[in-house]
Amino acid sequence: KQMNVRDALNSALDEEMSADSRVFMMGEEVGEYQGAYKITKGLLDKYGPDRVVDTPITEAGFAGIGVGAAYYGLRPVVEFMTFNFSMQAIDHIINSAAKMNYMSSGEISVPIVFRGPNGAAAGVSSQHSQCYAAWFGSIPGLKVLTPYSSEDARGLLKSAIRDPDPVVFLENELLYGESFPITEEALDSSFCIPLGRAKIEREGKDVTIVAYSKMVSYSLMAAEILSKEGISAEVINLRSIRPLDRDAINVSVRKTNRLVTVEEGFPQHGVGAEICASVVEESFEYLDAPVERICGADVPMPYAANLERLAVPQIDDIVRASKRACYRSTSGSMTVSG
Amino acid sequence: KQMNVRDALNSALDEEMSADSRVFMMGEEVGEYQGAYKITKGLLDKYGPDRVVDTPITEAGFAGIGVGAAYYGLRPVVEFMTFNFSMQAIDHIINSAAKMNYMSSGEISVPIVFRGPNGAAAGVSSQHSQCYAAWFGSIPGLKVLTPYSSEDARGLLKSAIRDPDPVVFLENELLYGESFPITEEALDSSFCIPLGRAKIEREGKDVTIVAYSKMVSYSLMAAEILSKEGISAEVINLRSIRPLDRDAINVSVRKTNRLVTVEEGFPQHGVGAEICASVVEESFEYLDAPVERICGADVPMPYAANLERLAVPQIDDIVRASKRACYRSTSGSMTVSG
Amino acid sequence: TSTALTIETSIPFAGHMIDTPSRSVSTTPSEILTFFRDMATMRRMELAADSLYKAKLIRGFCHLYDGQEAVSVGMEAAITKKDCIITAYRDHCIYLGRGGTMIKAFTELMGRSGGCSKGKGGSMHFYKKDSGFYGGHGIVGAQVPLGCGLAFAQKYNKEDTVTFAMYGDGAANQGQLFEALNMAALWELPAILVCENNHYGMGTAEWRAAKSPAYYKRGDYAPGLKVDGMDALAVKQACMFAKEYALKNGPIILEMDTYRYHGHSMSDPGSTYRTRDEVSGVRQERDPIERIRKLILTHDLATTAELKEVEKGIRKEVDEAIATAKESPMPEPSELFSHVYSKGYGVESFGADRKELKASLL
Amino acid sequence: TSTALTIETSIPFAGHMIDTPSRSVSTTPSEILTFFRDMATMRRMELAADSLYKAKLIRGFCHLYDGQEAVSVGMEAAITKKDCIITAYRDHCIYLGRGGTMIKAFTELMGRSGGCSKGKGGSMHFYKKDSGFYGGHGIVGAQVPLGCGLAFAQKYNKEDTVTFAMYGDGAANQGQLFEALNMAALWELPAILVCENNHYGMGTAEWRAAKSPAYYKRGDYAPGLKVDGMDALAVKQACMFAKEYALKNGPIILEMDTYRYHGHSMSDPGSTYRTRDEVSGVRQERDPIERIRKLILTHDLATTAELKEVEKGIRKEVDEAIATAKESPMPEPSELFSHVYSKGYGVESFGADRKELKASLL
Ligand SMILES: Cc1ncc(C[n+]2csc(CCOP(=O)(O)OP(=O)(O)O)c2C)c(N)n1
Ligand SMILES: Cc1ncc(C[n+]2csc(CCOP(=O)(O)OP(=O)(O)O)c2C)c(N)n1
Ligand SMILES: [Mg+2]
Ligand SMILES: [Mg+2]
Repeated sequence: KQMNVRDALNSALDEEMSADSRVFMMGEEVGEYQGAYKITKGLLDKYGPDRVVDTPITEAGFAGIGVGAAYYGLRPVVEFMTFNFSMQAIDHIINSAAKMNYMSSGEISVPIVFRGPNGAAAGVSSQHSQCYAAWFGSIPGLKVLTPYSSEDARGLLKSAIRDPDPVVFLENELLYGESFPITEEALDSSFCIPLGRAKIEREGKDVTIVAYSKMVSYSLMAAEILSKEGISAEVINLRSIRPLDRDAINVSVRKTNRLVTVEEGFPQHGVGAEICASVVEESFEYLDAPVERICGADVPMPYAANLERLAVPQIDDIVRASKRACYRSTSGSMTVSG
Repeated sequence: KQMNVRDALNSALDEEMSADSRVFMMGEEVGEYQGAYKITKGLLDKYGPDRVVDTPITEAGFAGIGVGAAYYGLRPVVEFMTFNFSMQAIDHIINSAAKMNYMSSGEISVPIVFRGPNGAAAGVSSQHSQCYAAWFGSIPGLKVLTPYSSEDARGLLKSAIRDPDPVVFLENELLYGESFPITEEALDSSFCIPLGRAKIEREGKDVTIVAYSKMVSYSLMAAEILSKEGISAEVINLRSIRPLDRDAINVSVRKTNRLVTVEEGFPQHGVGAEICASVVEESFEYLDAPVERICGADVPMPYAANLERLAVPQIDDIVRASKRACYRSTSGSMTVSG
Repeated sequence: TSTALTIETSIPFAGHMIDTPSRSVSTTPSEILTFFRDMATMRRMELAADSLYKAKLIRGFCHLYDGQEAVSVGMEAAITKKDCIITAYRDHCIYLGRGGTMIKAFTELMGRSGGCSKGKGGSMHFYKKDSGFYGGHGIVGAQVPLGCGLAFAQKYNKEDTVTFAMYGDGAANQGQLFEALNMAALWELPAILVCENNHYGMGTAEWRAAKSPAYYKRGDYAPGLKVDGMDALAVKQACMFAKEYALKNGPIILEMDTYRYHGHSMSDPGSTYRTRDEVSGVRQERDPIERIRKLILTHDLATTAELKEVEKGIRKEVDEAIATAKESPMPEPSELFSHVYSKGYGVESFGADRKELKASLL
Repeated sequence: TSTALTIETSIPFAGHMIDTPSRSVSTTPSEILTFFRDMATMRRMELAADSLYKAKLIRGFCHLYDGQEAVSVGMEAAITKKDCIITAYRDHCIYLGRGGTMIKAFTELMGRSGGCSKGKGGSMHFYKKDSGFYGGHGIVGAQVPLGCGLAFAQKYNKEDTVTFAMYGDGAANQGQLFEALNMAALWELPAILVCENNHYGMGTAEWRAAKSPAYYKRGDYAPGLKVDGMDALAVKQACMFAKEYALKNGPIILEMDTYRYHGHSMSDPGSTYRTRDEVSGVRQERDPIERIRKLILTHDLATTAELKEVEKGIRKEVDEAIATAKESPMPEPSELFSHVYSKGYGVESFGADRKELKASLL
């Protein structure tokens, strides 16, 4: 059986709203318009305007309102049309939500989910293409999830909504329409994926490729190519950026002795850097080659199609880096002056 | 001759305002109140209210106004009373300032400085203690500076104001009153420190300690203690988080073969992680021990003095980590359940 | 002492887009005596905090409420603990008004484990959820959307309760207030925006920060009321009125004309941007406690000596609370890691040196 | 054709805290003919962009301006290129109005190196600094403080020029507008806030997003004017009036009552939240181009045939511009790294695989 990510998210929202009357949706165009990307399709009809709340374009305000409602015990699911706009509300996500349980020593918890598409889409230029995984992932008090498949989308979103802490749920617009096989188990309304556990999407023994979100699919395709060249790559889908499943990563690297990280976000202080540090800290003696980072280019996202392609990781990049990690020869590098 | 950091910053502002009439200051309490931390003392009297502009407590608005003025060719220096409040304005720093030169292909540059105290002060709890070095340092289009000494403060701030690109200038409240020796050269009104170059504060051969801002002083004190135990530590003051002086770090590590990073910010996706990744990428074969990260604890900042002390790096932590890097025995570790 | 009394407010309310409530406030002798006791307690607590700060027993930022006490007690007299209050960092007395104890307040201020936030919040972060107090927020303006969120939840749950979201004249210019007010009005949330206009945001006089310092008129579509915030009875009247209005119609703004005697926080002498005469003038003519004292004496509800006795008792209570607070131990080191999450799933958290100190969060 | 003409606007201005300008607008035949030509060019350009998008030659978000042309041409008729304009993502025609060429516009839309942002900005990020056009901003509301910053600089430099900061009815609820307006008013900045009220923010009707959709009254202390934004002459009159006012007194709000024919962006059919009748009603009764055509014919400034000829010429120009644009090459790969900084000091920047591709930024 197949399901696309959009339907997976939609069904997860639907089930959690039906199971718990404290759960409500708010955001721009989530109601009458059925969602800018149709993730909330049908929910207004089913649950009415009290529980599917269309907001004005005032992110700071409605994120704050969502957090306040969570203080009181409701379970808001706040949609950002894209996470680029979450910057207008980021003070509430960090200072009002993430830090509250700690600074009140548990008096006030904040069961809220912030969700929406994150990172690069296609042709939307620099202000609409940023990946926030590393930023949010650095904040104690937040949980940060990055679904890849439809199973991830369902299981992680349902867990996020049931979780008593603030969760940042980073979707990917380019995955919404992608179909994935889905099990009966994953379709059950009780299906939840535990937070903070990575998933091994493909087992291998020569090199570990760690990725999240759309880059998992690129990594799997790279692994396929590598297998034809006799390299057996293990592909880890992080699922969760925070908590980061350091154990799963280190166990894999201790087996393969080689590590490639893949992410679409900016490189400096990125998820790849953290994974590298974690492996150096915990498994230094197992590493047979330098860790390879594949990241978004260190530039704002350009509009032109050819430049945009250069600005995000391609399958070739992952293949090349994996080969380097395995000390297979690759073509020479290129340095330009900008 | 001695000068404290407050006077160093104040004199740098004064000189740049006097040298270039396009330079102006804006922020909360920068004028009549002489600055919440008195960094702008005397400037209103000297340059008048057109150039030293007191704003309402509306960070998003005045940061946007500052960026717009920079588009037009002025050279605003925008003070955040502390960088915690920059989150209200972060969309303008990232989307309106950092990305503008790129997305306009050079048509509109943004010569602006955002400055103010960053990171932990004393006893101000979790909403007022965050370090933003890693966040801003991840953004292409920004330059991010972290002065430590009075010389740094003068030279980097003057360079920042003269720079044609947006600069985030992260000061430290606890250093404002610290006095440092200062050279005649550094007191000259032409004194500038080139951006993107780290400074070796102390030479050594056994281990490289990389730090920025207040942690440089802790690292120097740690190096002093280590030297008594026969370990010669090289201390690098980053000065700039972006551009990061990867060369200086790697050159040092290739000499010492050991690396300890020190920062007050949150650990995950932090500056230490990036430095670790950079050294693993460029100098893997030179590393004789796992890279050691000393960071702010992975928790919101607690208020209680004893917990606060545990939440930020102490000199002992740096000493211990350095010894570990040198394979000297240290006491056992502790794991608790929270 | 439960005979009803009617007292006239000395200053009329000013209304924006709404008829003002009556200046005749119904009260009782016991209510007025309670006002006196509560305000005097708050005053004394804040002055003691000042001393503790100077003795370095309180650290960091510390914002005192003396001068503004009538706002808290008047508001509390109008509402119940099922209504919610949220405020900024100037929160000690709001916490007290909500039923918090002085002991827990002082203990928190000293960063001890017995504090209302177990020592982790400090001066700016007091909470008492069981009586509807949601803090205690350090970021100027943030508490207003948060408060509208509480009101959203009250309405969502179909409770007949309201939220009072308090903010300063400086905060009044924050964009997020306008965003929140617009949504509160669109959705008819039972939110009362209480602007405590003490006329300065730190060192900035209201007119230097706001083109229109008539804060009760700030929402062009939401009604507002200007209230003598130094008169607890006026505050009570306005809050009763506002609660009733908000339950029926949605948000309303109350501008409380008040004054802070202390500097903005302990690092501000509070004397560079205003004259000593201004401060002493307010103390002499508008002090909220002295006003109630006079009322009590005029109406023979107690004697001067009896009131002195009350004050003496309060001083003793304060001293005892401080002594008790001082006995509270510092938090256990393991508390560094507690409450990062309310459910940590056994994930790891790290100290500064992760190889020395880490924790498994449950 | 330079004989002065006076034309009455069909709808009166509505004023908030200000006397409205006269409904009699001075113009000339040549100005009116230029309006026709400019608006028809804009219309044609946007329709061509629609086709290019459907042919997949334009990618990503693409927001079209057809229906709103009178705002740009009326505004330009009132001001000079030393005045500044800043707007949001719906910027193609504003760019054209500022003197940008269709060739550079189409080239940018196709992401080629000859585009006004050399292919790096795309539809939402057009600029033309030499004639005072500062973009082209994708984040709703951001351009308003930015525009006030331009006005700040104009005043700082003691230039007698102003900035028009344009935003939508959806954007009008953003808090940063209120923050910027307050500062603009405090500092008397020559800023004109132009709300292009096309009655929908994406799929949300104005009244569902704003408690008070009277956007010209939104600043309780700043004056405002409501203008028929489908009438280029009314827009011109209002902008002349506003410029004069702003130079003397500071900010003023102009609400332009206008309409977008297309959906919000190319992914929005624009038909789920409004009726077809509504759209065709506006087209028939208020279309800004047809209004001017009628004016020209009524005043015998040109014949129907001559206007058709003009339109034919425009179609040819548009086709030629597209053909030229298509010839522009994609940016060089090295452009990936150019302009990250305007001064890079030789620092490194990295491609996706830093060991394969990096650059030294100068
Ligand atoms: C967003 C933000 N900016 C700046 C500050 C620093 N700050 C704390 S209180 C304050 C003044 C607030 O004045 P007002 O709102 O009038 O409240 P009052 O202190 O008078 O009660 C400032 C500027 C902050 N905490 N948050
Ligand atoms: C802060 C932010 N939130 C959301 C969006 C997504 N978005 C882009 S345009 C738009 C609607 C804006 O409507 P309006 O201001 O009326 O302008 P119009 O499109 O009608 O010209 C939305 C919600 C955005 N770009 N920025
Ligand atoms: Mg105040
Ligand atoms: Mg609109």
